[in-house]
Amino acid sequence: MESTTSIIPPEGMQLVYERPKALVDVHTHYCPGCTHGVAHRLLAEAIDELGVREKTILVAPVGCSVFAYAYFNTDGCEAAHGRAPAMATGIKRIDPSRVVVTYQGDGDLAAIGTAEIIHAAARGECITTLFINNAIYGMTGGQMAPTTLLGQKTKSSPMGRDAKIAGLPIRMSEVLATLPGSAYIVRRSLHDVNNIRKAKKAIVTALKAQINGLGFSMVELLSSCPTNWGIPADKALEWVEENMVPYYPLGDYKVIEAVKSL
Amino acid sequence: MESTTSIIPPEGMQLVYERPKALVDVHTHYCPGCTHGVAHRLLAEAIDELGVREKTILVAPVGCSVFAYAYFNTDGCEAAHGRAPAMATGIKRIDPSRVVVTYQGDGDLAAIGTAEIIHAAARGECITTLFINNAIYGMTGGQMAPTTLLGQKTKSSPMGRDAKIAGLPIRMSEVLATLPGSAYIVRRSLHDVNNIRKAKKAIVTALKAQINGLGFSMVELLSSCPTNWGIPADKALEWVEENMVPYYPLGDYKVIEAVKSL
Amino acid sequence: MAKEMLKGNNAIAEAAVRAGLEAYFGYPITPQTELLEYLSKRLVELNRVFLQAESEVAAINMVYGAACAGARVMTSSSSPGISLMQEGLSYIAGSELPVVIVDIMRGGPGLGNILPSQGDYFQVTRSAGHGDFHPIVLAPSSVQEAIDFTILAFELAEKYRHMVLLAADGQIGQMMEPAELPPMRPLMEKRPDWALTGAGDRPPNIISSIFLVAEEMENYNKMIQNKLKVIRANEQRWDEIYTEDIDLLVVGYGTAGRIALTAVEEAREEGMKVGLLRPQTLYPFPDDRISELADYVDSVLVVEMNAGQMLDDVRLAVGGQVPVSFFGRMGGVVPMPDEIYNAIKEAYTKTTAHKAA
Amino acid sequence: MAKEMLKGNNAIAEAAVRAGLEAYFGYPITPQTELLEYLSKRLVELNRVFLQAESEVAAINMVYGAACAGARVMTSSSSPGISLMQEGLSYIAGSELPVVIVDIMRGGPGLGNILPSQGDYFQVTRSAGHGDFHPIVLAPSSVQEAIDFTILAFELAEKYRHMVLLAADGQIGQMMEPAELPPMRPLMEKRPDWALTGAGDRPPNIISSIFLVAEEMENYNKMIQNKLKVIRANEQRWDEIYTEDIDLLVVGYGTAGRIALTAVEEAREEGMKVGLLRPQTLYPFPDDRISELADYVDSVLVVEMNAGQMLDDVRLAVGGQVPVSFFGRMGGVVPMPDEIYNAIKEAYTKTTAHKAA
Amino acid sequence: MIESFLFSGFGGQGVMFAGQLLAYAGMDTGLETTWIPSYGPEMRGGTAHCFVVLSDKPIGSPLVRNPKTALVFNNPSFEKYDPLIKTGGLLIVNSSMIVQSSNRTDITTLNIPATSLADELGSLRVANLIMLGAMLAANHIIRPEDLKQALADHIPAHHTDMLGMNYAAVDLGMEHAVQVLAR
Amino acid sequence: MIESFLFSGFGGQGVMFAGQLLAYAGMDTGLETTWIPSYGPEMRGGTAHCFVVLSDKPIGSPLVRNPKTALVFNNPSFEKYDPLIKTGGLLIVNSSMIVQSSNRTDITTLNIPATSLADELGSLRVANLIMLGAMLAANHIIRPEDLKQALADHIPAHHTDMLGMNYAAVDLGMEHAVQVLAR
Amino acid sequence: MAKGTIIIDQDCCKGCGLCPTVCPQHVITMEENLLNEKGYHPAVLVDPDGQCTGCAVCAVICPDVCITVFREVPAQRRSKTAA
Amino acid sequence: MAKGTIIIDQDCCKGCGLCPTVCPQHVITMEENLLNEKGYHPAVLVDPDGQCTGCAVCAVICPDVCITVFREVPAQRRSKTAA
Ligand SMILES: Cc1ncc(C[n+]2csc(CCOP(=O)(O)OP(=O)(O)O)c2C)c(N)n1
Ligand SMILES: Cc1ncc(C[n+]2csc(CCOP(=O)(O)OP(=O)(O)O)c2C)c(N)n1
Ligand code: SF4
Ligand code: SF4
Ligand code: SF4
Ligand code: SF4
Ligand code: SF4
Ligand code: SF4
Ligand SMILES: [Mg+2]
Ligand SMILES: [Mg+2]
Repeated sequence: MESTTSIIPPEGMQLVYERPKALVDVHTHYCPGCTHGVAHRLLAEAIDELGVREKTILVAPVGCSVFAYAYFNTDGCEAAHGRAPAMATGIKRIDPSRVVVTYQGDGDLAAIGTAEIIHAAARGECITTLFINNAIYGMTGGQMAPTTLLGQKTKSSPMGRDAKIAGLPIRMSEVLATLPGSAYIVRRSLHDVNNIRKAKKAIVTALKAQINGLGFSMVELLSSCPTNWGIPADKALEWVEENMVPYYPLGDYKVIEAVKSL
Repeated sequence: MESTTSIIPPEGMQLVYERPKALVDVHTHYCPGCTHGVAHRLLAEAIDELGVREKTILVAPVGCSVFAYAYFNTDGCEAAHGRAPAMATGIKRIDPSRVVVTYQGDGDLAAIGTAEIIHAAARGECITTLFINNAIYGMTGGQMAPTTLLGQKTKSSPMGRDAKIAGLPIRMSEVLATLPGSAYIVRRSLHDVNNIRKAKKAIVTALKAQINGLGFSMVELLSSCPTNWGIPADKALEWVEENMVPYYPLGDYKVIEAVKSL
Repeated sequence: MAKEMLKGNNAIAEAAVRAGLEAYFGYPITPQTELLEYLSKRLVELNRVFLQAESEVAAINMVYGAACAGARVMTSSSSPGISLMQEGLSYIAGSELPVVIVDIMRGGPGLGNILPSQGDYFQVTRSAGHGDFHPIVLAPSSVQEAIDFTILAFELAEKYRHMVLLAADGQIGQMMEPAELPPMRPLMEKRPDWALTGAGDRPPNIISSIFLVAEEMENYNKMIQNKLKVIRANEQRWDEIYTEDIDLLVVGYGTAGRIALTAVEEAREEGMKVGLLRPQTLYPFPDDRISELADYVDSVLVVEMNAGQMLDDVRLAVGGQVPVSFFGRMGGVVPMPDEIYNAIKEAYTKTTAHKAA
Repeated sequence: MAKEMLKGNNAIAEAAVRAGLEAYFGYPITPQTELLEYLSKRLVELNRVFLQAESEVAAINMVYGAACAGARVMTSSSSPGISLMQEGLSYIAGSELPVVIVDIMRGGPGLGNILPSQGDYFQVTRSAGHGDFHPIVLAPSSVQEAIDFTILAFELAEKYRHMVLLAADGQIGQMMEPAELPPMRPLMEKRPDWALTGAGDRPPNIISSIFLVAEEMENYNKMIQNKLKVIRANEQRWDEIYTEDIDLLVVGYGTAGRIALTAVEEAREEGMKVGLLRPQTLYPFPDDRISELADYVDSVLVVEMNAGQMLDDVRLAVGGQVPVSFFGRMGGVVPMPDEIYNAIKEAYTKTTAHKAA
Repeated sequence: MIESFLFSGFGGQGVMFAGQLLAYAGMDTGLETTWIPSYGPEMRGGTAHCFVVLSDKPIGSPLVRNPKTALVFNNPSFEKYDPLIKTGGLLIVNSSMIVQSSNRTDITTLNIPATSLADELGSLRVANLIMLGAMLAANHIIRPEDLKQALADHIPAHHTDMLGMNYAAVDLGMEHAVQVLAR
Repeated sequence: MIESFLFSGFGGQGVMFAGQLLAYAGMDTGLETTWIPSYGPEMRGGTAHCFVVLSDKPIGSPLVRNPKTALVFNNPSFEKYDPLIKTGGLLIVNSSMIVQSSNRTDITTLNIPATSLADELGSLRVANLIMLGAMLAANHIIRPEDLKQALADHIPAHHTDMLGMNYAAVDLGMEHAVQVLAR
Repeated sequence: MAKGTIIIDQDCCKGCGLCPTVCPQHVITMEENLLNEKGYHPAVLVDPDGQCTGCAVCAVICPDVCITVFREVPAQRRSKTAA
Repeated sequence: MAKGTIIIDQDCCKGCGLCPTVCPQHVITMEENLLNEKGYHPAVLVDPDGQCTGCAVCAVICPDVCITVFREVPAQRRSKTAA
């Protein structure tokens, strides 16, 4: 499935945007309009920008992004569901000069992998986590995630998430920001162009925090899952803005001084 | 090992303190001066005071307090290491009219059981947790806990806890307070008589929060482990005051309005 | 009740509800997820307990708690999730609690894939985590059996105060077939005596799997071993067909067993004297019957969707009397009848050759 | 090097260091904790990697990560902790990584106790979690063997790119005995080609256990099965004594095996023709030798500290040729030589009776 | 008697539902019936397929390596299954979506412009029923009225207003197939 | 030749170290040696005990049901082990702590007021060495000089200043035992 | 306004329809008459009047990295990344 | 000052030494000459002058619930719990 993007600019023109080098030139398996693709691209751009592709190791999660490792021109591996931070810890401790990135969904990071992400952060593990919060278990076909909004209908909360049964959605950036080992914890959103640009900047900062050995860094990305939300891609982005952003306020939850002065 | 406390008051005297009814009349296996005993007594007193012994179910952890269930005149069970909140959830959901209490150490709750306590709190599970933070793994003979202080020597941090290896100690009350389902999260200490009295009050409030269906409640109790700290019982209490209290500030981390007005 | 077209996962879920399931705790995983999804609606409507846990580890420990409280309780998962439950299962085994676990097996090891497999045979029959224990293991080969065995699972669990595992492969979970559901049974009326219900006026009930004194732990184990002896004596279940006057016995369970049936029938049409024994209980394994049949066949062929696990049990049952050969596909590949037919033919030819000699 | 009085747990830890252990991730649990404690000092002093994980689940996944990075890495635990590692083990099995796991077994099921047991035999030999896989399993019976097998474990792991499990019971972990440590070996000089070190100029390395297409998963499994065949052919290890001209063969491993030796010697003093075979590899099981010996003994007695698990392997190896009897203690009870002696005597008497008849 | 059917197309083309309808009708006809989805690697955004087996004897394998009948809705499905159909079998091709045509002479091929026909009927969503209808014209194991009954019984509640169009689609598919077969 | 020893007392009475010393001395004497602690239920605040086996042949079981020699430091240990000692065996009783005395006539009993003697020597901590010394007077498998060498080799670094007192304790125990035996 | 153009990789496009919604010049539309090899109606640039500014906003939103963007060579600065 | 007294259960006591450190009247000491059945030197009340006020502070600190506390019957209120 090699794509065949031509990069010879038309007469009198110059290239202003092309596929980042850190991204393998294949089509992803993601559904149309799924922001996993955007998140991938941003990470790849950040890697290119910092020139760290050669020393980056990507830890993919179990979730829709299970094949993430196949989309990057970097070394990569596949963690057990929720355990990416532990696996990344193992890798990073062996060679702290590598750039180790985990890419995790909300089921992966905020449910089964809660202990691992919290302790990676608490230890100040110098890894970077991209946390794709799409308020649902995408890969398994749309069950409730810990981040599913109140009243949101999913395959396992068919009458809408009920606080009496399932409690309220968990805000992981806020939780991780309380941990002393975290250096940079921010929430961004992928629902429009402006926010995507901000997300990119945050990813660059997070990687820089890692490269400078400042501690654990995470960028939470509010994301869409048009397939399991059962709405078109553009409506899904609106849904992110209208429903997720109010409950998951965008912003910087922890930026230690050393990161600020990067 | 039945003890034989006489409760016939001497001439002209009246009883002002005796063993709480909710406590079985046996000697515990705890080391001399270990505050696990104090925590047990306070819980028993609180149960007596609220008159809920008959409907209380205690979930004991794996840790020095592994036999906690044997010391209370209540139904009880033994959870797997760290899983007491999940087990308690199973019990409570079957009969919400019961009073379900987990009793957990810092290894149990803040290490292996991180995910379970966080999600019990996030769900607003109506259970009460007594969290015995003694900055060490007591039962296994004194290894580092997630709450072990920086520089503290343990069997698995023999040169003192090093932040570069093990990160900084985790403050669980602060973490759990960020979760929307938690109703009452406070930290108390057992290092002197005054603080013990305050701890007792907090336990009563926590149980009341549960009984009134207000959500998850936890009382963190700073505790001593003279054996594994390698110091006498009285010095151990001083150590709690001088070293633990500054890092783990006592106070109320979350008290929702409904609890305040109990 | 009339037959309906039912998907295996949904059928198990509904059968559990009708068996009086009071509480379910689980975590999504393909190819079992529909089971959880079905119950997320059905149990809530019935005002019973449904909870999606934060992980399989939490789920099994919630099941542990609910079982302690005396409820009829179940969880379900698929291979990696069952691996994560091993510690919890061992605690439940150490506490003599009647719980039902459904494993809709998929291809492994590791993350593997989500296709049908029988790769968990050892994991489910040999123990429940560490320690000496065997759950009762039921292996349905059709949606109807999935329903019947779900009901049976709860009955056996409560009869013996023992863990029962329903081990089906992804194909059973995912396929639709006509099947009949039993009528709704009432919920348990009264909690068992040993349940944690609050001590009230009685002496406290304690449920624990800790026995610090070796002899006490050994006594518990002896009790379990004795119970297992009774279970082995009474609960061996299997289905057999064409097992009179045969030269070759084929043994297969679940999906492999039902596909083998097609192959066996084909072979019989060709005049081969072949019969099929399909274990319905993997523990207790139908040793006795296989050992009996081994007396008068010339060879045995084992068919599985793994590298040969039940094979050990068949070899143990056959006890060296006749050769045992094996045909298996792994990693989510479901064998086709013609492949099994070929394996039968090969084994049969050897068998006949031996007769000729 | 001279002999020193060494505790099993410490000896394993130091042997691992000398084998070039680069990283250890673990979680405390009795009776293995000294191993972790020892390394918390030793590895840090050597500037290698020691990390106490937040749980066994995290520990095994850190091991997984470090192994992906190409490091010589180890973890250790005891039965409940090994149960929690099952999913991680299966992922490692699905990724063909050379790691070493130490299981200092204790009494179960459940929380059980912290006394010596061999109750994990099935769990460690039959699989690593879900899926078709067998780790190489080494069973030391003395502190010296614990040292030697630790070295061997790393060698085999790297030779075959395969998981190796050192399965000892709490007694081996806790006892002190004189033993000799090998000299210090250098650390690995170069990461393996497949390791994740950053892609640099080469094509990216990927380590994953996911094979969504059944046939690919099956091919991986076939490769593993072929490797296991080679391992079974080459790596069966055992110790035997007094096995010439015997009527009764005793089979026992680890602590049960060494205690059986005392009993066997006593029996021989009484003129009984008894010999001992002590498997040193539980996987691959020394089938071939046992099967050979079965040709000329009258019966076999299996001794274990469980309800009879290796028993299956012995029965499979013996293949029905002669009767196999069993003596076991469970739940942390360590048998005394006189109990085993009695079991030998009983089995022997039956054997002789049969001869007389 | 054993009949095996494959339905294969893009997710969203209704192949799963078409297969289930056939299975419902098969059960109501009194046959042993299995339906099994592919839930494998193609899950996300790719091709979906399912198998239906109808038989008068217990069905061993619901999966079929060489189906007797295949209904293919898109190019990848055509490429994958055309070579696999049993000799003497039947291939129904949605020729609106599939440009190639089968070179096999040992099977019957029906090229049905299902998507275009559906468009004409007023909804692209009924292409699956047109394909099913076409199949019924060539394989008589299920009677059209039984299929329609199954449709009536199992159409999702929020689509009951579409029932008429669905019936029409089945009929249109049959008619078209009859014409094609007549050629 | 096989000799088995049990050391049992409260945690803190030094029974583990006493056992290890004997084991070190045994190893240095060229014997097969095992030492194994009890790490069972009594762990917390209760009784600690360990077994030492010395032999000229490989040792099967480091655990012993009926030790030949038992050194008991407190009442519970006395009660548990007095009946278990092998006929012909040796029981050393810390009579400062244990009021009862053995009724067995098939073993040799030495009542040694080890705690009082230790107190006299200047440190309660050396009661364990007094007991060990007493044992050496009755069981000659280990020579006192070998034990002392083991002491010198294995005394914890922060206690080396105590070495002299430790030697004295061994000697005092021996002397006292010789006297008792002479009675 | 700068002049620009884009190339949309037809077979890469999953027809999600996001790029048309963000293009400030409204020069992208979904090609309903075409199905690409993956079975999607791809997006196409319909820009007869050359209104595309090469702003790259479409590339920023595209989850499948199907869009390459070009702009008239300006006097000043260059930027090679989209976001 | 109220008059009071305590009973320390000798065999329950683990000799941790905490109660003497908190007693405001300094009327508890550790009995170094006695070993209880568990092998500990227990705490004892040495209060020849009847200085114990029955304040129950000792009972509050005791981890092993060995201490029962009594106080002269007063006119007013009663409290039965320690903490
Ligand atoms: C131990 C285990 N449990 C469950 C699963 C099944 N599973 C796969 S992905 C997933 C959740 C995916 O959700 P999320 O992490 O939010 O990622 P998304 O697909 O939404 O990107 C689950 C439960 C598994 N593979 N392993
Ligand atoms: C799965 C598992 N891992 C490890 C252990 C061993 N273990 C028992 S208690 C304990 C820690 C106890 O520490 P903590 O929870 O702080 O309780 P404390 O003893 O300090 O009161 C550990 C690691 C176990 N029993 N099970
Ligand atoms: S299921 Fe949802 S999260 Fe997964 S690829 Fe599709 S749209 Fe994206
Ligand atoms: S080890 Fe520590 S925590 Fe455990 S009982 Fe003793 S003093 Fe208490
Ligand atoms: S570059 Fe800008 S103007 Fe041109 S097509 Fe893309 S979004 Fe529209
Ligand atoms: S955003 Fe990308 S995938 Fe979506 S329609 Fe536009 S070009 Fe196609
Ligand atoms: S009651 Fe008060 S005064 Fe009396 S002994 Fe106790 S602490 Fe001392
Ligand atoms: S506080 Fe209790 S256990 Fe401690 S010395 Fe006083 S009475 Fe004894
Ligand atoms: Mg998600
Ligand atoms: Mg602790």
